[in-house]
Formats: sequence, structure tokens, C-alpha cells
Amino acid sequence: MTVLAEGTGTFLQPDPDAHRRYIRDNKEKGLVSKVMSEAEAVKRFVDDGDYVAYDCNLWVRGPAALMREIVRQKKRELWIAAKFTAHDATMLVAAGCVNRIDVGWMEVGRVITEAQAAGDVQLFEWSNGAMTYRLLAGSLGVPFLPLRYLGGTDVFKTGTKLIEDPYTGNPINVVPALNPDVALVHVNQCDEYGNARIFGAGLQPVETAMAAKKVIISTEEIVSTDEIRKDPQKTRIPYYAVDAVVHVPFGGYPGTVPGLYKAHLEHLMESGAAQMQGKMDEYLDKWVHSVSSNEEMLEKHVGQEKLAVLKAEETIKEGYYE
Amino acid sequence: MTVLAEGTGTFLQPDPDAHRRYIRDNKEKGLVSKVMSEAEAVKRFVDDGDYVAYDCNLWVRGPAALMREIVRQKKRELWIAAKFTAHDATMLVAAGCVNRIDVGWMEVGRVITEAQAAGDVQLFEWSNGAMTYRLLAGSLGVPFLPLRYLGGTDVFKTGTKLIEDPYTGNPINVVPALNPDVALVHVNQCDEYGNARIFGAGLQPVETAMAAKKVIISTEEIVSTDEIRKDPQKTRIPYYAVDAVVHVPFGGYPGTVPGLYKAHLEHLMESGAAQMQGKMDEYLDKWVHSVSSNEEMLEKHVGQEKLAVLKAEETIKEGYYE
Amino acid sequence: MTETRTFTDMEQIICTSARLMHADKLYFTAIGGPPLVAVLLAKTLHAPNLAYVVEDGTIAPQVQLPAPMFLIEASGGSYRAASWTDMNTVGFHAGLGYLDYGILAAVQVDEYGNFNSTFVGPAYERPERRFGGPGGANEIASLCWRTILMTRQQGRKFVKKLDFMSSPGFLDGSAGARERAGLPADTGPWRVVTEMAVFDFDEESHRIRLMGLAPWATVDDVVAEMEFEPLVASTLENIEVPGEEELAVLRAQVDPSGRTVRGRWITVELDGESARLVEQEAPAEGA
Amino acid sequence: MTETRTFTDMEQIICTSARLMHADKLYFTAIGGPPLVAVLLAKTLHAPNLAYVVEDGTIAPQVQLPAPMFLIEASGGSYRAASWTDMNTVGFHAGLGYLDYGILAAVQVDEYGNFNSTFVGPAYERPERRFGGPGGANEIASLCWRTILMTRQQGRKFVKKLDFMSSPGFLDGSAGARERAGLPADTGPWRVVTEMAVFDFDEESHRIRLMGLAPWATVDDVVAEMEFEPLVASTLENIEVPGEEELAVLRAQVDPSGRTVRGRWITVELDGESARLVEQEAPAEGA
Repeated sequence: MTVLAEGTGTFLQPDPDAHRRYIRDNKEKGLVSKVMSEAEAVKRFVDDGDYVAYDCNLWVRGPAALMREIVRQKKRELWIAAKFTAHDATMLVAAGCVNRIDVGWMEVGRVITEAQAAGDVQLFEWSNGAMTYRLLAGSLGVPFLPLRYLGGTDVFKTGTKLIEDPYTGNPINVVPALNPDVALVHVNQCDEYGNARIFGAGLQPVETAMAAKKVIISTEEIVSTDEIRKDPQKTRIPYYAVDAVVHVPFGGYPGTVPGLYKAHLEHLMESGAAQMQGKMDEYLDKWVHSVSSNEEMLEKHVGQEKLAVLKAEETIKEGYYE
Repeated sequence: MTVLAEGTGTFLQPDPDAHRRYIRDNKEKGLVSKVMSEAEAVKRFVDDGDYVAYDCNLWVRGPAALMREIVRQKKRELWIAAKFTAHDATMLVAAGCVNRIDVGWMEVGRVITEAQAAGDVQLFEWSNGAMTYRLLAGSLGVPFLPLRYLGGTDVFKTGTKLIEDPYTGNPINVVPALNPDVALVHVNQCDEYGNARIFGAGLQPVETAMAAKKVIISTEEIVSTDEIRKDPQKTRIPYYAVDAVVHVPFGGYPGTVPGLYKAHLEHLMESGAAQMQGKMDEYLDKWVHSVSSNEEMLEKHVGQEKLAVLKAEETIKEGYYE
Repeated sequence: MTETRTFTDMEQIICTSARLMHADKLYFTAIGGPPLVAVLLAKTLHAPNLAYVVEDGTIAPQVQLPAPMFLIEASGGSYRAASWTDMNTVGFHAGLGYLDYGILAAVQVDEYGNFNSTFVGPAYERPERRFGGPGGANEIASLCWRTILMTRQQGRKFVKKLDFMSSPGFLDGSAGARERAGLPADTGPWRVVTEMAVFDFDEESHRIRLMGLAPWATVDDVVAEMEFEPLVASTLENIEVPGEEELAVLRAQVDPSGRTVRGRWITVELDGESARLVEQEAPAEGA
Repeated sequence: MTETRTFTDMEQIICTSARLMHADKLYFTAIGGPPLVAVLLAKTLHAPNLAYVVEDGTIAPQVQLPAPMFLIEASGGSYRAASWTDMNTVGFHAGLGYLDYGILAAVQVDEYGNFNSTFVGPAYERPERRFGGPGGANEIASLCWRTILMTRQQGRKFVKKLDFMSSPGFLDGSAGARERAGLPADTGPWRVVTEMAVFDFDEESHRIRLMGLAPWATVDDVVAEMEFEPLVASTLENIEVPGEEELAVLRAQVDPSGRTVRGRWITVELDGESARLVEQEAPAEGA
């Protein structure tokens, strides 16, 4: 078996043994409460320079409140996994939090292109599938996985290798495992220990959490452990992977959480307009820096009435909450 | 990257492209009913010489009725994946259906040891994890997967290879994907197309089905597709992977299906005694050959009264049916 | 007995693509945009049982129509699915060969069906226009048996050399090129659909070949909107313009917000099988 | 002030193992037998919040006691779990380093803690006695940080050469042997527990070392029941015989059917910390 071709780009090097040691030495294995505020969770578990993976499906069930807290705390030099993400990447770049992006798919406008041209942010090209697959590898505890795509294209060149399959002798691509420093996952329900339930089709909340060193869960609702134990099949992320449980109703705002509330279209248009008009600072001031929490932001800038409308507009409950 | 060491045993060679062609040319992609009797399903989808994988957890939710049908139809020269399996392997060997066994863990008594000594059956050593992982590889559509065990032991020698990890340079083991000819999976609920629900911890019903060329689902209950679509998160196996849906209440008998019925201990003792006393032929006559179906077997040899007791004894419904 | 019909270039692309779809095949579509709209149109018009999977793990949903105005990928897009899984899971199913057709949109296509959805411009670091990235297109175009690409007929879209190859067609076109790059055997682009034309690929050379033509367009019209010369089939199929029922369903049911179907307007005068171009808008900047 | 206590060899093994377990660590146990019984005993006696995962994918269950007579791996064994997953999933968690201790039973152990659960006898094809195979032991012993092995103190169990190495200890004992075989760094066997003794492993040579002794047994008693000479720690810890509460819980609650705890009976006379063997049954054939 030989390496037939390989990418020469920059990627986070896999090191499963170092990852294991981190897990051994830092994870809480006992049943202890991890409930804390978004401010405390981000302060304790997101460090400058961290690789941050987050799970969302464009505007669906993303950890938007945690993202804003990262902006609020002015985290710097983050490297993010931009798989199937909408305005989050733009916001983090506009706020100066991010200088490296692994790209699957993200909404790109002038904020990111200008930052790229100015050399403030570097992009590394993969695909959605390659990024979710790299996180799958990370969540399996192995340094790489074979896959049957990427080959032959320009996205091969970042960090894929083409090797001779030791069994068939045919060429096959392999990608490096990704074990982010931090995972941010927004869930429907979670107990105080971190046993988390996620309803609906999802990008990859489970692999994102399991592959990471530090895991912050934000949740629409905290349920009792007794409730969790009554339906163990619903638990998608086990408590021992979780470092912080942050109770944030409307934590996916301005996006949607299926079954609970619709996305706030006016907000999305406001953020789009802010980018086009070069007014991202004003946008961030209003939605992030002028408030101290998601709760205060909702109270000040959205209002209970509008939140009630967003809830009422989400008419589909089937499969989620009934 | 080089192969540092490799097993020299016999294993089913991975060939992902051949598997893909089989799927393309033989699977029904439309929504058509696949409901048929156990006799028809086994007749159509199990051929002499096939590699058969089945999912069970000792006596838990195994496809026992389908196993008996294989015995009844005198299938020959099967190769089976014996992961975490109890008396099924013994029964198939006693009936002369099987001549090769990949071993993870199985109940072994005189039937298998005598067959092995007589050269009627060959065993190939893996582990439960290695077998479920090989099926995982098969269900991912890749020819192999890396894993961090098997190395250094005698179970390495069957078909594992130790290679140099192309990313870290460290030695790592890889195992060949397993794509069985047939998968047998017993489920709780299924619609006529094959969308299947499985309740409870399980060995690996999903990977077993997805890795296989032909998939036979036996189910305790057939539910409407409307019901399936109301709770899509419960669907573990999608219809397009399924070739036959066999409605077999008590299809896991004499084992248990959690939430529905307990295992029949007297039957398990009877089969154990039959083996010890060299009376497997009588056992098979009674439980398989003298009846034409699972339904007839239950009627003739167990009785409604006992079945009601087995149901009543399964007092835990929580998490399964409530 | 002539009749005048007006539709957008994208409506033609969507209708032509939808007509290629059948209920006995499985489709893998991007989460929104023209590919999903084409699938929904086919389901509504002629293949109600047609099943498709979406990148977010939704398997065989039954989207309620009229479609929600925005965010088809939210609960509306997953409604009454056969199964809710995740991105890796549907990728595995594609890898196993279950997904017959991938339906994708492309920013640039080359003569071997390779395509770009990352950026256009002279240099990666300073793109003239940057797009979201391949998204799921690389895996869909690699793993599905056949790919249907949807794009507008414009010279800057049919290019000699891609600014970036996000996703594979037949690569350099040589025999076995995809297999040598580690991709599954017997796969590749199958059709490229534009508002004027349908292309397939020559079995030997793997070069793109014009095989269908809108009744109001000529081969020269098509070739004028390409940077390279395509092969041309000896007999060209006639592409019907969007029918009244197709347009009604598309506009009222499948894309009532008009976000996806919008494009430059084309007006034709129909006379039986033939059609005459009455008027067409110029392509919009950046469309 | 002497007291007479009677227990089986397996009860001693289970009690000693249970005492090694703590609620702030995670355990990976075989689906039944002595390892699971030891975990349940620890949970009942001193670590109610102790969490364990089982090969079938059950994570942190709360088994109702008294335990069901049979088939602990059925609904009773998964009862009120934190999560129900599957075999591969808990294997991934072990691979990621979440599982601190693997608890396993062994048929044969060698001086480097490698063990056999496949067959005994001179030849693979004609085993004297064939067992089920490694089951999940190979992965548990490879991936958990530390392994606790439970086995009886018998010469045929502590062998110079295994008839088959189902699962890894320190392999040939050389530095880095496990890493060279592709196993995760810093892992390996940690304790071997018998009815008479507890062993650990020398950090340098990786050879098994006697480090704890039942008060009624001597070093010579232990070594007499081994095919090879173990290292012996300079100070030996005293292994307490099963306490009355331990035995009561074990017999009445954790293994009321007696299927797992059965074994040869040992009777000792206790006098403070010391104990005198009154009587012990001969080992059963094949136990």
C-alpha cells in the first residue's frame, strides 16, 4: 500500500492518543450538574486559538446564542468548521473572532471575501460531506477514514490522500479525523448532566459533540434525569461527553428549531442588509454587545409578542412534540 | 505508508463496486409492498452458499423464526457472522446449514466442536467488536476501516492488517468491510415497504441491514406508513434497503423482545439438553420440521396460554411501549 | 393556431429536469434551490411517489404544498419523511449505491462535466465572486450513479477551464479517470440541463454532447453561449417549453414565493411542435 | 472473638473487584457474569451513582434489584439507562478514551496479562474445551484505560503460554509493545483478581506481580496455583474476605439465582484482620 497522491494544504492534524489523554484527564465521568450560564460556559470552555465545530443546518437548530456569546467575549483566532452554515461564519469573521475556516458550505458575502483579501482569514476547502466525515472519524477515535469522494477535484488538495486500498488494491481516498477543541450543539431537551435529546433531521449533532474535547450544549428545555431514563432511546449525546449545559430558550434565534419556532425572517434580512451596507458593527452592537445574554437580547430587541408569533408560525409539531 | 503485518486467514473479500452494482440492479427504489410469508422470503432471498448476517443480542430480538425457516428449507453451505449469538449458530450447524462461521461470540457446545473436529464447519476468529465494525465498514460503502484493537493477538491473524497510518505515521489496524449476501433482522414495527422501527439497546440492526445485499425484516407488528411518517425519527432502517417484510408475532421466540415478551426458559433448557444428549435431530423435528411456520409452531408446541404468560412476565414496558 | 407562452430561463431548466425523473428511482438533491424545486415539481405532476433524500438526512419526505415561502430546509422540508437521519447517513446510502440520481446546480461546467460552486475569478485568495463552497455537491456527484446538472446557458458557465473544480465530472475525460481518483466505478455526469439545451456525455471520450434543443433555439445559439465547442448528437431531441400545467403548479404550488424560479423572461410563440422566440431578457449580472 | 464465614471463590473475586470501583470513573463491562455482578454490587453497596456501559450499547442503566433470575441482558439489564445505543457506539466511546476501566473474565491469563477466552487444548481445530470467543473482550482490553481481569486461582488458568491469545495484555511485555501493535497508548491490564490474590503489573517489565493476599492464604499457596512464578510486591495488601453485608446483598439482591456466584466453598475463621482457612472445596472440573 502506498500513498498515490496527497493534498498539501493546512488542516488540524489528527492525534487520537493526545485526544484520549485529554478525555481521560478532563472529562467528568460522575453524574454531576453542569448547568451554567452561556457567559460562564463560553468563558470556561472556549479559548483563543481553539478549533470550534458547531452543528446547524443553515438556520436550523444552530447554537446561535452561544455564537453571540463568543462574539461578546471577543474570542480570537478561532478556527471553525463551516459545514452547512449560514450567517454564523460571517458574524464571527465580522467580529474578528475567526482567522481560519474549513469550508463545507457557508453563506459568503463581502465580510468574508474582504477579510480573505485582507489576509485576515484563511479558507481551507473541503465539502459538507468531507467535514461531517472528518468529524465522524474524530468521533470513532481513529486518525483517518477512507471515503469514495473528493478525489480528482480541487477540494482534494487540502488534506486528502489517495492511497492504495490494502484489501482491493484500488485507489481510495482517506481524510484526517477532526477532533475540535470545542463543540457547540443546540438541542431540544437535556438534563442537568448533559444527556441530550435532538428532534428532527440534523446535520451531525452527535458526531460533532463526540469528536470534540470540550462540549457545550445549549438547550431549549431542561428536563429531569428521571424523564431521560424513561425513554433512553431519545438520548443522542450521553452526559459524559458534555462539559456545560446552558439553558437558553430561543437559543437558535434568529434561526428555527423545528417543532418550536420559525426563523425570524426580518432579522435575517437585517443581518444581510448590514453586511451589504458595511454596517456589521452596528448589527453586532445591537444584537450582541448592547446586551449581556440571549434573554436580555430577546427582551430588548425582539419582544415577547414577536416570540409568540414565531412560535405560533411553527405549525408543524408532528414528529417533534407530538 | 506500508503494510507492517497482516493476517493470512480466510474472509469474505470486500468489493464495494460489485456491491454497489448489486444494489443498483436489484433493489426496489419505489414504494411497493414487500410483505410475504417467512417461507417465501427465505426461498427468494437466501441461497445456498450465501454469507448470512443476523442481528441479535444473545436471546434478545433475534430473527429466530427466520432462522428456523432456513433450517426448514435445508439451506446449505451458509457462512454466518456469529456476533453475540446464543443457540442460533448451534442450531444451524446441527441442521447442516452452515459450514463457515466468523466468530465474535457464540454459544459453543458439542454440536459445534464436533462439527469442527469432523471438518464440517470452519471457524474464523474475530471479536464481537471486529464483526460489528466490519459490518459498519460495509454499511459505509468503503472497503475497510481502521480500528485500534485486534493488534498483537491471535484474532489479528484472520484478516486484519497492521498499516502505517498515513497521517500520524503510527501503526494502526484495519479490517475488511463485510457486505453479507443476506441480513436477517427482527424488528418491533415495520410498514409494508420496510421502514422499520427497533426499540431498545441493540447490537447493530442498522449496520447489519445496510451492509447486506438482500435484507429480510421480520416484524412483531406491521404499522401503516402514515404512522411511520408521523414519527420519522423512529425509523431506523429505510424501506429502500429492505427486500422482504415478514409479519411474525413472537418472531424472536424462544428469545425475548424487550417490552413485549420474555424468553421461554424451558425451551432454552430443552435445546441445551438436546445438544448435551445428542438429540438435536429430535429437537429440530419438533420445533422446525414438524410444522410449516412460526405460527403453527407456536400453536402446536407452545400454546396461547404460555404465550400469554411470556407476555405478562415482561413487566418492563418503559422506554419500549410507553 | 399559435399560442404565446412566457416563462423564465429557470422555469425551463426546472421543467426539463423534472421530466427526467421517475418514481422507481431514488434522488439525492441539494437542500433547496432549483434541484429541490425540480424534484417537487416531478412529484406533484407525474410521480407522486418519487422519493428523494436531502443532505440534512431527510429521507423521502412529503412536503406540504404550497411550499413554505422560505426555509424549505426547516420542518416544512422534512415533513412526513420516511426517516430522519443525518448528513453522514445519507452519504453512506449514496456510497452504497442506493441513490440513482444526484440533482445539482453548478456555477461553471467544463467539457467533461466537472463543475465549480466555489468561486469565480483569477485567484483563489481574491475571488471576483465567492460562493458557498461545494456543499454536498462533491459527494453527490461522486457517489450517485448519475448526476443531473442544472445551469444557465451562458458562456461564462460553460468554460474551457474551471476557476476551481469543486466537484467531479469525468475529470480529464480519460477512460477510468474517476476510478483512478478513488471514485466508485460506472458513475458520472449524465445530463446537463439549461434553458435552451440538454447535454449528455459521449461514452468513449466523455465529452459533453448536445442532445436536446429547445424548439426556439438553434445549435449555433447554444454554442454561442459556451466557451468550448460541444459534440452534437446526430439527432437532437426536442425539448418542450414549459407547459401551462407545469408553470401553474410551479408558480402556485412548488415555488409560490418565486425565489427559485425567477430569472430572465423568455417569450415564445408556439405552433404545434415548433416554437419561435418572440423576446428574451438579457441575463442578469451574476445570475 | 472469632467468627466463621463461608463464601464461594467467586463471591470473593466479585467482592474484591467491586471494592476497586468508584462513582467518578466509567466502566465497560461484559453483558453478564462476574464482571456485571461486581459492578452491580459496587453500585448497591458504596457507589450508587457508578455508571457503566454494556456491549449491547446500554449506557448507565439502573437495574432493578433483586436482579431478574435470567437474561440480565434483556429489558432488565437496560432498564432506566441514560441512553440506549448499540455495540459500535459504545466501542467508539471506548476508543475515544471515555471508558476508564474494562471489567472482564478470563479463562487463561499469562504473565503479561494477555488472556484467552476462545479455547483450551493442544490444537485449534480439536479443542479440549471450546468457549464462545473473545466476545467484546478484545476491544475492551485494548481500548479502556485499565483492565480488571477476574479469574480463579488455578494453575491451568495462570499459564506460561496461552493456548490462544483472544485479548491483549502487555503482549510480549516489551516497552511500547501495545503501541507497536496499533493499540492506544498508556493502556493495559491493571489488576487480576482471584479468590486468593490481587495482582498488578510491574511498570518496567510489565510482568504480573502479586500485590494483595487473602488473609487465609500464603504467597506459596498462590504460586502453587500458577504455572509461572509471579513477581511479588515488597508489601502485600490484605484482601478482606467478603463481609456479611456484601454477601447478603450479593446473594439476595445482585445474584439471587446464584448462577454467577456459585463456585467452590471456602470457610474461614476470622480473628480481627487475620483469618484461618477452615475448609475449602476442591475446584470443580472445568470451572
